[in-house]
Amino acid sequence: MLTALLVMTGIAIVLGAALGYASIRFKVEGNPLVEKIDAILPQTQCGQCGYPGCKPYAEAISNGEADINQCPPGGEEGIRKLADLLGREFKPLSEEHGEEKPKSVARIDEQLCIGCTLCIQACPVDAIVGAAKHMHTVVPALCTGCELCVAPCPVDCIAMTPLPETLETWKWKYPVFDLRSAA
Amino acid sequence: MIHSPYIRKPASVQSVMLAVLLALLPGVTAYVVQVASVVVVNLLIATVTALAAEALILMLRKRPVAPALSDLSAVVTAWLVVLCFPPILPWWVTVLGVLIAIVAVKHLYGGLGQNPFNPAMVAYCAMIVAFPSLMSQWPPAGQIDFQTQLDLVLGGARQLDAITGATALDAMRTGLRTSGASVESVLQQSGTFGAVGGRGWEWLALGYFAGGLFLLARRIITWHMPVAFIATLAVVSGIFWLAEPARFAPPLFHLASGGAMLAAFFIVTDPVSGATTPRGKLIFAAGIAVIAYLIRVFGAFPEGIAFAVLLMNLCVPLIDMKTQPVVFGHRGSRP
Amino acid sequence: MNLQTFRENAWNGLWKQNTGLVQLLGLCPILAVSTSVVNAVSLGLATVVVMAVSNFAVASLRNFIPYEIRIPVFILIIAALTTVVDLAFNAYLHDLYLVLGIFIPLIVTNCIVLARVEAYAAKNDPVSSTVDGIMMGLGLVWLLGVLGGIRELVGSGTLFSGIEMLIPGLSPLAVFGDDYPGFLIGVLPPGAFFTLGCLIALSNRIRMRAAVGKPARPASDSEGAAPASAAP
Amino acid sequence: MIARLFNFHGGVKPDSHKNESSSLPIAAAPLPPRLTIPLRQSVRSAARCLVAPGQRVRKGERIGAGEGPLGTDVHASTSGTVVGIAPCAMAHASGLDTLAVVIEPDGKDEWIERRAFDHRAVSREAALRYLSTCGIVGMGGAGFPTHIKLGNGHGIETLIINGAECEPWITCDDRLMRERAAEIVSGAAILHELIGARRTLVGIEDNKPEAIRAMREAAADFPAPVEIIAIPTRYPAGGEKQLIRVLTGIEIAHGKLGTEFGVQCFNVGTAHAVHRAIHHGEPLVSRVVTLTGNVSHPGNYEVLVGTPVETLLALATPKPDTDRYLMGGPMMGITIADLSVPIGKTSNCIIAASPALFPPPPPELPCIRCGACARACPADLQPFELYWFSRAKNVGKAQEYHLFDCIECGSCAFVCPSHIPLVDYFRFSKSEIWARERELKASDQARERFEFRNYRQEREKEEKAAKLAAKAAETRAKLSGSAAGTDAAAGDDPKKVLIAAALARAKQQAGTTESANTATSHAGGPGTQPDIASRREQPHLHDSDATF
Amino acid sequence: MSSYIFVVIGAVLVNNVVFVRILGLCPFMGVSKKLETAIGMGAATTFVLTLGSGTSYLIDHYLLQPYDLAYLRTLSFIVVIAAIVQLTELVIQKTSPLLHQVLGIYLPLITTNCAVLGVPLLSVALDYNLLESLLFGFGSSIGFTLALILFAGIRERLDGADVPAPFKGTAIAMITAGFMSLAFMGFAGLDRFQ
Amino acid sequence: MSDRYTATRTSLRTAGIMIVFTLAFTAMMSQMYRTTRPAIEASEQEQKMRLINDVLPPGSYDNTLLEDFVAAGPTPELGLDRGGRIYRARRAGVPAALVFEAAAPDGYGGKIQLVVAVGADGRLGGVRVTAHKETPGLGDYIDPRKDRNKTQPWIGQFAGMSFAEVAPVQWKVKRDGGIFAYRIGATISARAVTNATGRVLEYAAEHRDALFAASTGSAI
Ligand SMILES: Cc1cc2nc3c(=O)[nH]c(=O)nc-3n(C[C@H](O)[C@H](O)[C@H](O)COP(=O)(O)O)c2cc1C
Ligand SMILES: Cc1cc2nc3c(=O)[nH]c(=O)nc-3n(C[C@H](O)[C@H](O)[C@H](O)COP(=O)(O)O)c2cc1C
Ligand SMILES: Cc1cc2nc3c(=O)[nH]c(=O)nc-3n(C[C@H](O)[C@H](O)[C@H](O)COP(=O)(O)O)c2cc1C
Ligand SMILES: Cc1cc2nc3c(=O)[nH]c(=O)nc-3n(C[C@H](O)[C@H](O)[C@H](O)CO)c2cc1C
Ligand code: SF4
Ligand code: SF4
Ligand code: SF4
Ligand code: SF4
Ligand code: FES
Repeated sequence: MLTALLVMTGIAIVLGAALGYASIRFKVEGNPLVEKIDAILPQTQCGQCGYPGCKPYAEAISNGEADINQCPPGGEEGIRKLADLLGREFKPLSEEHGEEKPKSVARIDEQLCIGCTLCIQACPVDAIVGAAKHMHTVVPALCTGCELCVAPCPVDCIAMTPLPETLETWKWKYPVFDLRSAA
Repeated sequence: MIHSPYIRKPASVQSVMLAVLLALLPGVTAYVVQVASVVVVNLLIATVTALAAEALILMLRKRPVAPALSDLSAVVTAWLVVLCFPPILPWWVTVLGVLIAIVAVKHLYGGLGQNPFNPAMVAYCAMIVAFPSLMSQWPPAGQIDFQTQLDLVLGGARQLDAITGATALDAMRTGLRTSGASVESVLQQSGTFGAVGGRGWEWLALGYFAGGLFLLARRIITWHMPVAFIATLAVVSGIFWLAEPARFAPPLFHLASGGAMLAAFFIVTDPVSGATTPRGKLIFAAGIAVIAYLIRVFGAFPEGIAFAVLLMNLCVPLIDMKTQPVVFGHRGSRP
Repeated sequence: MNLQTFRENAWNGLWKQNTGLVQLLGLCPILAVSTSVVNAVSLGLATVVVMAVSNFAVASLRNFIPYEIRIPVFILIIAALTTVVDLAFNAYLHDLYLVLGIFIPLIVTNCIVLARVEAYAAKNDPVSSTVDGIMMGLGLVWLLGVLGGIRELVGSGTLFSGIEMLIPGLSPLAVFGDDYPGFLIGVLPPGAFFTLGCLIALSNRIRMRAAVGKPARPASDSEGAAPASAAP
Repeated sequence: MIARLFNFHGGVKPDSHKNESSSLPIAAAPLPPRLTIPLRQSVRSAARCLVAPGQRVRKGERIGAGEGPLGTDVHASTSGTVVGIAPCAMAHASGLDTLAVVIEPDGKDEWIERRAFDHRAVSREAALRYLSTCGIVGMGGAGFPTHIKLGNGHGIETLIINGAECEPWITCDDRLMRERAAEIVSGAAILHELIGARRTLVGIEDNKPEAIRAMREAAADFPAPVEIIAIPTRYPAGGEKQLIRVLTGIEIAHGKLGTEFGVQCFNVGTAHAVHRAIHHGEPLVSRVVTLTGNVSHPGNYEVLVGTPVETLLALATPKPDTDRYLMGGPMMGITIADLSVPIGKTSNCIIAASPALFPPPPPELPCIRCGACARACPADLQPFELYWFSRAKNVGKAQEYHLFDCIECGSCAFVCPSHIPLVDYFRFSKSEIWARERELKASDQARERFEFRNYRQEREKEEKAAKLAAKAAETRAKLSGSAAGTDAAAGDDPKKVLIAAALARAKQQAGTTESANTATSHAGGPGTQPDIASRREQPHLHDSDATF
Repeated sequence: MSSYIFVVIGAVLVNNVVFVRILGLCPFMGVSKKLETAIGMGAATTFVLTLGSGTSYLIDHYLLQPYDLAYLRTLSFIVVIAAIVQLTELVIQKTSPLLHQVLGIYLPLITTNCAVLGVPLLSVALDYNLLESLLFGFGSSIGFTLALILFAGIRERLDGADVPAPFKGTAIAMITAGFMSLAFMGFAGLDRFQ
Repeated sequence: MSDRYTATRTSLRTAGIMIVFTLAFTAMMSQMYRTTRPAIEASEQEQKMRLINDVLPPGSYDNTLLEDFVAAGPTPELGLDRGGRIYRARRAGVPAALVFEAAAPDGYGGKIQLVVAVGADGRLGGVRVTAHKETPGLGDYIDPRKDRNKTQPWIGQFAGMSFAEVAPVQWKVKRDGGIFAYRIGATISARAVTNATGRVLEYAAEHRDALFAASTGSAI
């Protein structure tokens, strides 16, 4: 009994001390992973993921608090990339966080706009220009389509319009697999 | 909508597989004439099983059946299964083997073209592991009449020891390992040997060789795999043989016996599960030859090619990845 | 510990988070020991004991364990308990001990034990941790039973071989008769992988069906146990 | 002097089908009732419209001014009246619309005043600008502006004139070389001078002996060092990189242009157009188009740019079983969805397709990794790997396997025994990658703007808080002014103390606002969810009183 | 000398930890989705296992056996290994945070990678000396890494395969592992030849 | 300075906790070990006796077999490379039989552990397999508990055999030209056991007298 206790105590002392020292010596600060995750997120800043913007969501993923399938604008592709980065299994977009939509931009009906500036305050990327009491417009090239400006508008003059296909954005379709389309 | 190109060469999977079946015919003929005519019955059983299994699975998966059946790849697999198995197996072993090949190996991975392992070889490995005794009972070439063979295949009594003999490889192994005989004495002593390989079996090797040349001529296979396989097997066995001629059989023996020729042209060359780049093909085939030799000579199984093929199948993704040919315009940009 | 948590723990352990089917933890004993029903279930039960006790122990002591050395301490606890179980079996259930042989010490490295300790017991109260341990263990037991049954049946055509050593007087069933040639792959390592793969696929299919059928998760855990009752 | 020829990997030999259309001389296509001249001549740039409806134009008159560095001018191809500026379908796989000038010909086909241009008399730059104003773009496929490709006038060792015409069915370059060899050689000589090349090679596939003979004769008569070389017939020998490889042995490295290796390549049609522009002062308003396939009268026609395909087709009388029309060759061409598509500067061929001539592909089977495609690929790619990744939508991996070295020649799909539309998968992956790059750019921009906005808000808030605090401190200091005299003894400067106090308060305040403010709170977790909800659902209640 | 070689060959191929001894399967299944992570995990395991084998030998040989404490074997081995793992974790976390994130829960789970305990226990059972124990530990972990890397290569390729829905993911991976272990059976006997 | 201070402190603290846990659990295990040791030893003895009784009828000797043994060092003839015990059965002080711990090194799956009883007259009392790694369902018929032929287990054929009946050159499986049965498909296992028993018999014949003469517990 005594030898057993002595032997195990000896082992425990050595290991405990080594670990305790290492935990101080190799303490980690900061988390470069967040940047990597953030780079994958679409930066729409829409909050559909349940976090106030993409960066907080990235932090949450990195801390293991959030799952990787909560960002609808990033879509399946985004989830796939996250799964890849984190070595996890791909999973479809979580339903409670919304669905993937075609990319749209906000458009302000200039006839109705009363210039209340509420939408300017809501827009996370400063894509709306206009001064108080004056008509506002969305700069389509800057708009991320987050829809955050839609709700605040007191006169409902903001509508989301899907982006039309242009020669620059036209894509070849996925070849149809006529043989095995049935899953 | 159909996009360019709008014209195609008149090639099809069906024609490729048909060519493979045709190329097998000389070997099969030699088999029937020299060794055991019952192999025809086995081929029939296997073909029917393969097609039925494939049809069933496709129906279960709600996929169109006709195109997949008519591509004949299942028939190629079935035939290769039969040609690797001993001919006097009870029919249900053949059926089981083909089912493993078609269902477990080919269709679990999604069917034609997607299986990372060679279906016929998995079937062989599975069966030799499961039924080692049945799978090592080979008839002496051309000494049993068709009726007896048929009885053996379709059931009925099996007085095995009386009928079966060792294959050349097996006899060589047992001789060298347990009775301490020398290569020469084994070759002389046994009644089942011809000059090379087993008596009668070398005709099969020749038949497969001829079929292989046909495939080469039709450009269905490239030279890389057969050449690398044969050359490596010859070199490796040659080295051992030269070092100790009494303990190790000569290269010609290794090339002509077992499934070496069948493997060189029909099995190693399976496009689906093998390496695809030119350099990769050389490595793949050479790897099979080396492992097969080691298993034959030092391992626990009489014929190592099937395991060697599976083992190299495992390496295919890595081989392919590491041997990508230099793309046009990238010469010099790579070490 | 109320009924709700109990149900949740049970459902998780037996089906939803089943170690072998979903979490893919503790695979080694699952695959290695399932050559026969008797081996499989016996070891499963030994694991249940270790899991329950270690979950209880860790949950009770969790506030005294510093983060840096949590893993060594957990392992210490598990290893000690395993050794205790091992010694106890050896002394008082010697026949059973002989059947299980080297597999008992391997419970230590069964990662499901540590995983549950880390993931559950370290964060929850002792009672529900114990329940969690038992349920996770039982999830393992039924899976082991089914797996062992299939492999034994396929591999040698029998069921419950070795039962006479556990319960003297009983004898194994030769299900396929004495002529069954034995599809040896069943009891060899490849057979273990195939069988578990097929069971996972089967469970996926059931889960897929369930997902299509009803959106919410089933309230009762009897369904989770259904496959277990399907075991012979 | 017989040059040593080099080889390129792969390639295929489809039936050439050249005889159908190559026997008759080039005929001029009659004036169509309407010309639709797209302002956008390629994907790269669109011209600015210079005319208005109702305006009368003459043949060769500028109607569009090139925009941007890659723009070239657009000209009226005949005289007549502008009847509209309207969208028209483009000769592009997308079938998308683009703006076009619609001209109703007056039938006079009246040229603007044409004057030969002496490129030797002016600077190189002026000459290039002149070519640009003549709307000269590559007629071999991509329609890239020739003046850009002529570069800076040095460093080019070899000029290559591409007369390979490797695609089946097409014979427009063949006929052009047979009939207008001298003009081509003259154009080549001009290009030669402008680019400052040391030698000029014309590569022609050896299945066009007449063209080779005609060109050799023309070159022999010509003072400039233009050499005509017959190259083996193997598709895609006319691909720029392949032709360069065959003629010079040079392999253009990935991502590099021919110019960096001292070679540049032009189509024979381009050379011809350059000759017309320099020696005759004619902008590029017409080209030779092959009409062939399932038609009763195949042949080559000189066609005005802007002629709708349907009017043109009438000349060849398509047979009744024709089911669709292809523009370009059968290996790389596109299906024309809308027959009102106008002929452009790069439209070399219209093929009437019938199920008999171009049978629909048999059903696609899975790839059996037979490697036939890899053996056929002129870019030394492993198409089946690209296909495997593209099919799994793993485009990143496809890119790693050099997807972008694929020239979409179609050789792989041509040989595939499984009838897989390989090129379609590659095009899909490529456009997917481009789209992702666009999205990445957009998201980077969004991140920057978002972060800047946060920073700005933070700063504004701090400034405001500091101001408030300072004010408060000031008033307090004023209130206790007399008593504070001794208090401030510790500090040597009373002002400093004030500021310190203000800062401390500001900090405190900032701290409290931050935790209350959703937009700047960085904490994740469940605690923020209600904030989010409020931000999304009824932000105006909150936001109006937030310190934004 | 050659017996040392056979120890390694035996550990890497013939009695591969994963396919024959059926140890270390959880990380084998969990960390084999991508080649890079597989390599990372393999390296981490190799480090821990080799070190662990050596240390375990020393503890067994100089502490447990002399004092007749064989019943402490499991405990002392696993504690030592756990400590080594945790040390490795701390170091990796500092030096390669991405690897740390990617290896995720598997780093602490190296401790319960049965191979890490199983191999030292086996080498005691096989009565190996110090060098043999080290070689056995090293060989086993190389065998583990090999299995992991080959498996990852195949799984990457399987991404594009049209696997029947219920088999997608882990089921087909498990079956693939079965074929791999079948293939490895081919090595049987190669560590015993004369 | 403070960094080092906390480092040392933390190390000490964690080490302390670690020690407490270790002590507690080690004590628990030690206690368990102590409590169970007698029971375990008894069970092991019983197990051993059961095995020996399988190969040697309990009535054929009257000494306390387990205490009357010779320790064999590494003996290749017996397949022992780490040594083992040889028990001596006596009846009324007269040598009755030897019970060998032996091993067949060349089984299909590695070593096959055996107990072999050899009568004083050179007859095999019986052979049992105590541990093996032969393929279940194939090579494991050498263990009578796994043998499907329960009435006449394969291993039973050795009982009563001696070199008097079977010449040493015939002491082989039939396939190798001997007289012993084997199961097709698993010759290797049968061969290993057969050859090993043969070697034990030879060894017994050679060393019988020395073995019986040696003092108990001594090593040879
Ligand atoms: C984006 C882009 C930039 C190019 N820049 C140049 C250039 O700077 N100089 C040049 O000589 N050619 C340039 N080229 C032309 C190409 O080298 C090539 O000749 C042209 O795209 C015709 O290709 P084709 O083979 O597809 O018809 C450029 C092409 C593209 C698409
Ligand atoms: C596969 C392929 C085949 C081609 N074949 C020809 C051809 O036969 N003749 C030709 O002039 N250009 C052909 N081209 C286009 C040339 O690559 C190149 O763009 C052209 O010769 C450049 O001249 P340009 O700028 O005058 O058009 C082909 C391109 C590709 C990708
Ligand atoms: C997976 C596998 C396991 C085997 N296990 C054993 C075994 O445990 N015992 C045995 O004697 N032979 C075993 N063998 C068979 C031997 O390799 C060898 O073929 C056989 O012993 C020769 O017997 P035969 O001459 O009667 O065919 C096994 C074979 C395989 C493929
Ligand atoms: C040259 C050639 C060799 C083949 N070899 C095999 C083979 O060894 N085993 C097999 O199952 N199928 C073989 N096949 C058939 C086919 O590729 C096989 O069924 C696929 O592996 C199924 O996906 C071969 C086909 C060709 C064209
Ligand atoms: S849902 Fe996506 S885009 Fe929207 S804030 Fe969250 S991470 Fe950003
Ligand atoms: S304009 Fe509206 S939709 Fe567009 S980014 Fe701003 S808030 Fe979002
Ligand atoms: S030619 Fe077709 S079937 Fe053959 S490898 Fe290429 S893509 Fe696959
Ligand atoms: S289309 Fe691309 S991949 Fe196919 S042959 Fe041509 S270059 Fe190669
Ligand atoms: S149980 Fe062995 S690694 Fe998990």
